[in-house]
Amino acid sequence: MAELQVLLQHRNVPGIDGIDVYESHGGYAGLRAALGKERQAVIDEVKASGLRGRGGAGFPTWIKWNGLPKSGSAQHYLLCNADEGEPGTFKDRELLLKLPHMVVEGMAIAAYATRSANGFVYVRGEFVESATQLRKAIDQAYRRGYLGRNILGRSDFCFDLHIHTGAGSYECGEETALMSSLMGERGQPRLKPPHGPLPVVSGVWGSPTLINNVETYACVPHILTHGGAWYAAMGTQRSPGTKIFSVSGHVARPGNYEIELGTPLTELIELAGGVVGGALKAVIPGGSSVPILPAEKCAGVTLDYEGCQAAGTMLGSGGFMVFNDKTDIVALMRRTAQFYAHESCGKCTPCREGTRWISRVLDRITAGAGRMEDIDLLLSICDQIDGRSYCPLGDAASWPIRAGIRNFRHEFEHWVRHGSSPIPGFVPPVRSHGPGPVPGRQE
Amino acid sequence: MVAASAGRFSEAGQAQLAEIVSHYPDPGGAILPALWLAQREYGGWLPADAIAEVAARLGRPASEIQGVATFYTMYNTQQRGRRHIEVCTCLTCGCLGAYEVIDRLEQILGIHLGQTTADGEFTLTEAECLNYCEAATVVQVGERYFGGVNAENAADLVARLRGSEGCTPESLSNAIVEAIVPGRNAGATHG
Amino acid sequence: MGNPVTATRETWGPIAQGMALTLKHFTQMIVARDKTSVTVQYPEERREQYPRTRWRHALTRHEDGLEKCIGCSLCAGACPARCIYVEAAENSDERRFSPGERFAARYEINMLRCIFCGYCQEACPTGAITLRKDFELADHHRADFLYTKQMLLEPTPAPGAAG
Amino acid sequence: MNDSKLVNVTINGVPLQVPKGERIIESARRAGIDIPYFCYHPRLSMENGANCRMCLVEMAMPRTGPDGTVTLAKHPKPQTACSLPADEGMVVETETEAIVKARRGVLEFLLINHPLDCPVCDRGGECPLQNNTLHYGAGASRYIEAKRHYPKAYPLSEHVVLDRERCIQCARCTRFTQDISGDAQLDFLKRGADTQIGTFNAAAFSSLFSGNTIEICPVGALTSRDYRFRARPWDLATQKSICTECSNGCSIKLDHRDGLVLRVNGRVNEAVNEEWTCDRGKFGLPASISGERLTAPLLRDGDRFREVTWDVALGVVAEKLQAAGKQAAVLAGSKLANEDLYALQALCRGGLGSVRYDYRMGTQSSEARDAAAMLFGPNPAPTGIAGLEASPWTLVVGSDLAVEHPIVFLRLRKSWRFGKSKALEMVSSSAPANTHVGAFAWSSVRYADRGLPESLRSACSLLLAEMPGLTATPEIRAWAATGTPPADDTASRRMATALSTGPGTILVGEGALSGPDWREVLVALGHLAGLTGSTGSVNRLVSGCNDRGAEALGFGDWQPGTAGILAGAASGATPALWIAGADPVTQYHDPQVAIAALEQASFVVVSDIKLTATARMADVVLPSCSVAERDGTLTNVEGRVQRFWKAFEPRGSASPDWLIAARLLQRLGKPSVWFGWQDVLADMRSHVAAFGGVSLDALEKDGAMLVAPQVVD
Repeated sequence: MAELQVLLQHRNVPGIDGIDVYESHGGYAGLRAALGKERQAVIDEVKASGLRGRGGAGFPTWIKWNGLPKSGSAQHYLLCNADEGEPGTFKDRELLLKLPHMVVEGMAIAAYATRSANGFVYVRGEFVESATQLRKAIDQAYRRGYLGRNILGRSDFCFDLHIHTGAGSYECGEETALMSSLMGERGQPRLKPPHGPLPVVSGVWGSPTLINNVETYACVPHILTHGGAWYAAMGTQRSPGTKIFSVSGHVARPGNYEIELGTPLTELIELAGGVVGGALKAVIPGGSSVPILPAEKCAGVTLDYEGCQAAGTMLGSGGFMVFNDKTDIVALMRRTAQFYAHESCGKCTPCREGTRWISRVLDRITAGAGRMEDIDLLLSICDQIDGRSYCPLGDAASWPIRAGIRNFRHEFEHWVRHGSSPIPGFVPPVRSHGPGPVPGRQE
Repeated sequence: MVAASAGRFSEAGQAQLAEIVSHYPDPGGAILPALWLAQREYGGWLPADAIAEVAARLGRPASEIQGVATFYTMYNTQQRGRRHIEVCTCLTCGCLGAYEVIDRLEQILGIHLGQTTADGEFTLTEAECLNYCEAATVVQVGERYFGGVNAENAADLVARLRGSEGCTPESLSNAIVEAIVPGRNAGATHG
Repeated sequence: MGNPVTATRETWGPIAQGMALTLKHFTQMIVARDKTSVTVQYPEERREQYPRTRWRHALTRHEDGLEKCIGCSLCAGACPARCIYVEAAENSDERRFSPGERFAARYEINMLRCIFCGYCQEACPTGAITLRKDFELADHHRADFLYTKQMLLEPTPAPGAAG
Repeated sequence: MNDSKLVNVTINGVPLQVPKGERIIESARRAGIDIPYFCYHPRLSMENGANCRMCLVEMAMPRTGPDGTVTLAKHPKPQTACSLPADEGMVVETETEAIVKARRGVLEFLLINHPLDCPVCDRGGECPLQNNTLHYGAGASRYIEAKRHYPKAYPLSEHVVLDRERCIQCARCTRFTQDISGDAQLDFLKRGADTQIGTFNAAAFSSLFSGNTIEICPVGALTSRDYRFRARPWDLATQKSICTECSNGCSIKLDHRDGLVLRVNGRVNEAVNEEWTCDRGKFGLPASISGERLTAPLLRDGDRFREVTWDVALGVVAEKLQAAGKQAAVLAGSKLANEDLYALQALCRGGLGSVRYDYRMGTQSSEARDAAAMLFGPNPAPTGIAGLEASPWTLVVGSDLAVEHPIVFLRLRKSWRFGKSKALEMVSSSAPANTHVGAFAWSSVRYADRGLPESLRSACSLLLAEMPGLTATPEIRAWAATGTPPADDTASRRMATALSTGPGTILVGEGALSGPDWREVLVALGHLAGLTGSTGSVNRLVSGCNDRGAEALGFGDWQPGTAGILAGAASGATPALWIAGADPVTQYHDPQVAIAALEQASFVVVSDIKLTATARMADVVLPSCSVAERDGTLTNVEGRVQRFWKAFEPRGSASPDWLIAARLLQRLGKPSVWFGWQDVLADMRSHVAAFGGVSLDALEKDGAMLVAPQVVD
């Protein structure tokens, strides 16, 4: 298996971000195809494709779509999660930047299938360029009649699409926190089953709400154009289709690579030009939240939901980070911990207090003041967060640290024993404590 | 709903706010975009007056608006330098020389991380992953991303920023507002 | 009555023996000041108290002269005889009695009720209240047994005096 | 939220039947199983709850496999019991090893940044964090990094002190200001481990209900400024009582030490205050009964008072009263208990043959009150406080409800919050721009000075326009048509749409019927109530603490009323005047009249707890007891007779007013048979129909409702 471009096929065509070029490359054919079908038939097509959510959790897309009420006059909302914040991931940013119409088209199809008249794309605040591109695309789509009232002459299909930008919060990538943020609240998660209703039953403003990732929506036009079976034929049995991996780190050609699910991990590294600056030390295959994979465990791992799980890590959002043997894992873990401490929303106790604690202990270890019991203390703190926090951010903060210690315990012990890095010449950034507290008024 | 407070929103800003509010079934939804708008109208940051004005215009308690404004990192509740240089030091960038970039920038600007130059021109901070890892090290200044920054070309970046248009908190806020508000030509079919 | 001589010996003999012993001890004490004597010449002399003797309370101070007592009333809560009364107030920078926010504005112990169990000392989170060796607590009026904070508090160390 | 349907759940092996959707933490409590928590509060929304993670439990649900077999599927993560709705077949375990560990972990996290200043903290000794740590926590912390530091004791308002170091971010206070009081003054600022509560721009937390946040704070982050460092919980004794600061009659607890009420906390009474208190009661009550109190009878001696024995004082008073006979008069204060009023009445009528007694200090006439009773029925508050929850709409007329009737206001807001009621308001344009009811009102109509009748008339006319088929006499139609169009058209129309939905509730403040235009107001109200079918639910809310009790006893039924009594005192027609617990010099609507009358009066005896301005002008001053120093009953605005208990001994020789009256009766040669307050109550029960249903049993619980008088045709 090799690179297989479906979504990214035309990403370098000049002007593909404009509607004319996009249409001339088969754009909006998916929407037309969808409108030629019954709404349920569209959902069935997505079901046949086996498409799973590309945001990280890999939940079958059609089940969400099918969960929205199919009758009644209640307002439905369609949300697109473009709050890409997972360190190491940059696929949504590029999709919106280069192929915004593909996302708009996918959302229009989803709106048709789920009877949604209102949609929001929640774009991460930092992605100004992408939001500007998306704005142009939405305006063009309105003018061509792909959005707005009576889309393509169908009096029973109206869909308004708006942009909502975030303002700097990783937590808002969690779907219920995103809904809070959309409703103008602090970006904190909301109750989910079994405690509260599913978003598709009662989401934003108490209305049924469908929320999908940018890449998921971008897959939809292709599925409708070529059929679900065509899509399902790619990838593996349980993880069909293609997936964009954002490859970065110590590789020759970092960038987004679209590959069939089930491609061996090592092949992706080769695609990106191989490891540079030294031998491979470790890979984080799915964004900072997933457990780190040491080089010796990389062989034989296939990049699909099941393959990653079998290797003790996760496919996540496809943020594929490659590290060579000059990398200090303890410093890497410390920076990861800083990230989660900074991005914890502060709602629940384990995440709020635990992430800061982990970060402080790692600060101390990399300042040369670690104690041997600190390593087990870190594991214990991870256990105390994992599974007990309000939303998955707590889990995501504990997994990488735990995997870092499990796989590279000797490096932690080296730091504790010698007060210095096992990598010769490596000096951790002493001054840095991450972006630090959010600035605000001090009374 | 909108109290006639002694606000600083321009007429254009008020019209944009009205448009934004119309996107949401409840004016509360417009809090985030309204804060972006306020950050533009108040010159790139959110003094207490700006928060009070957003609260009055959306009919929400000011404490709630302040709670929202202080939650998100991109709202400046304190005035920063005209150019806010945010260097990504997260995983990839951190391994690919972000800290050398910071060292160099500190040297060039004569300030430490988290500080603002005496002339109020530059503020230097770390940033969490800006999700442009393919171009590590990535630096964000206002609405612009700069990829492939390293210790060698950091001086060029600073020089370029000194003369450039935009790249301020104000232009960042404006760009976001422009992205949120539908284009004039598209307005006709908007519901 | 039998033989008068026998009777005299039987009567006076033990008395004389007893008196001799008394005289011996008496002279030992007065003249020889022997180490074996048990009586001390109170109040000129006082017996050495055991190290953990619990008698009269004292409220101690920190080295800088601030009171250790923070008026938390835990001693009053722990007291089985309910003989401690505490009223707290807030320190200010101008009027500071103890470190932190709180100090004891009133601190009283009713010594008639106190059973010297030492629970107050055990409960005290700052080591302020301690039971010491001063056992001479007799007085003439009932009201005098109400020890106030001023009576209990150690004197302020003189400026410059070592710890 | 809960379906009435019962479901079977199993908690720690105990099978239970609970309403579907009930939170498991409540179900467990029913079964006597204790689940620790911090952020959970049954009256606060779940929306921002479930955050402390202390109540984690293990949960399993039955799952039917493809072959039809039912297996128990355990949820992989522990779940918060506070937010977990009970469902059929749910199995919950609260004491497994994993849960014990989880709790210990949560407590360790909460304590890493919590200062260990329990000995100086006002919450120490009654602190949920302390208690839970003792029960469920580890013995030691593994945290060696620096703790979070903020300045201690930040004064959030004149009543509330904030210690951010102690805060555990449970969101109880912020939810209280959002959900219950609705003024949303508190919110979280910043995020992550830097999250802290605060007001906008560090402004003062100005709420009518801020004191409740102190009570619900599970740590010592929010403490009372008044109670600050005054006592520790084990220094205090607690007595059940009733707040006397307004007519709502909140059930409260008095925490007292050495004859001083140091603080007031809310006591659960679902019928009245649920568990809340207002700041006026919580902080005002201790202040109003502490300070310089009267301890012995005082007799005027020229320009000064001289302390005398009760014998001497009562001798003087009895002699003067006897001489005045039926010309003697009594003015009673609004905080007097039912027993006091009844005894005073007995003294006047039985002892002296006088009917010159009254309690009213405002401008509302008996005529207005009687006319309202004729129009709307004899029960002045037929809906009651809890009844507001069932009302589809509630119109507030002529009252700043949150200030005058804080607890009625909270109930109205609750009713609105759960979508059961639309709040409507007619408010004078001189009121502040943002009234408390206006903040959530469906419609808030403003009227100019004396414009209430017109405003009501236009509401009627819009209602008739809205519902052409409404039954209305031609006279009413004609009357409605003559009005001037409303100034605030949209608000009025909106109000009409709510009024047209059927019968609702009207709350009429005392001010609405106290002006010179009370007749017009009453006529217009009558029409509006008639048109909406709400004649039986027009509530005339009295403001004074026990005004409702005085009214039920007929205390103000007789001429010449307060004005006449004061005029009599000035002219000599009232040779002896007893002012019991009232201070006309500051309370009478025209203080100058009261002062002039007292200056010229030939003999005035004042019984009160303090030397008030009125008492200073008296000939004899008698010390009486506050609510904390005696037993008795009070009647609240909805006609609920509630008992209060003596907390501590009165100061000096102070005595409750009923006892003073009883002793005077004895001196007048007409001894009563009252040996205790219960005897007065028993007498009252058998002689006053309204109190016929007040049993001691009911008084031990939520109180007993007055029996509404029967209308006789």
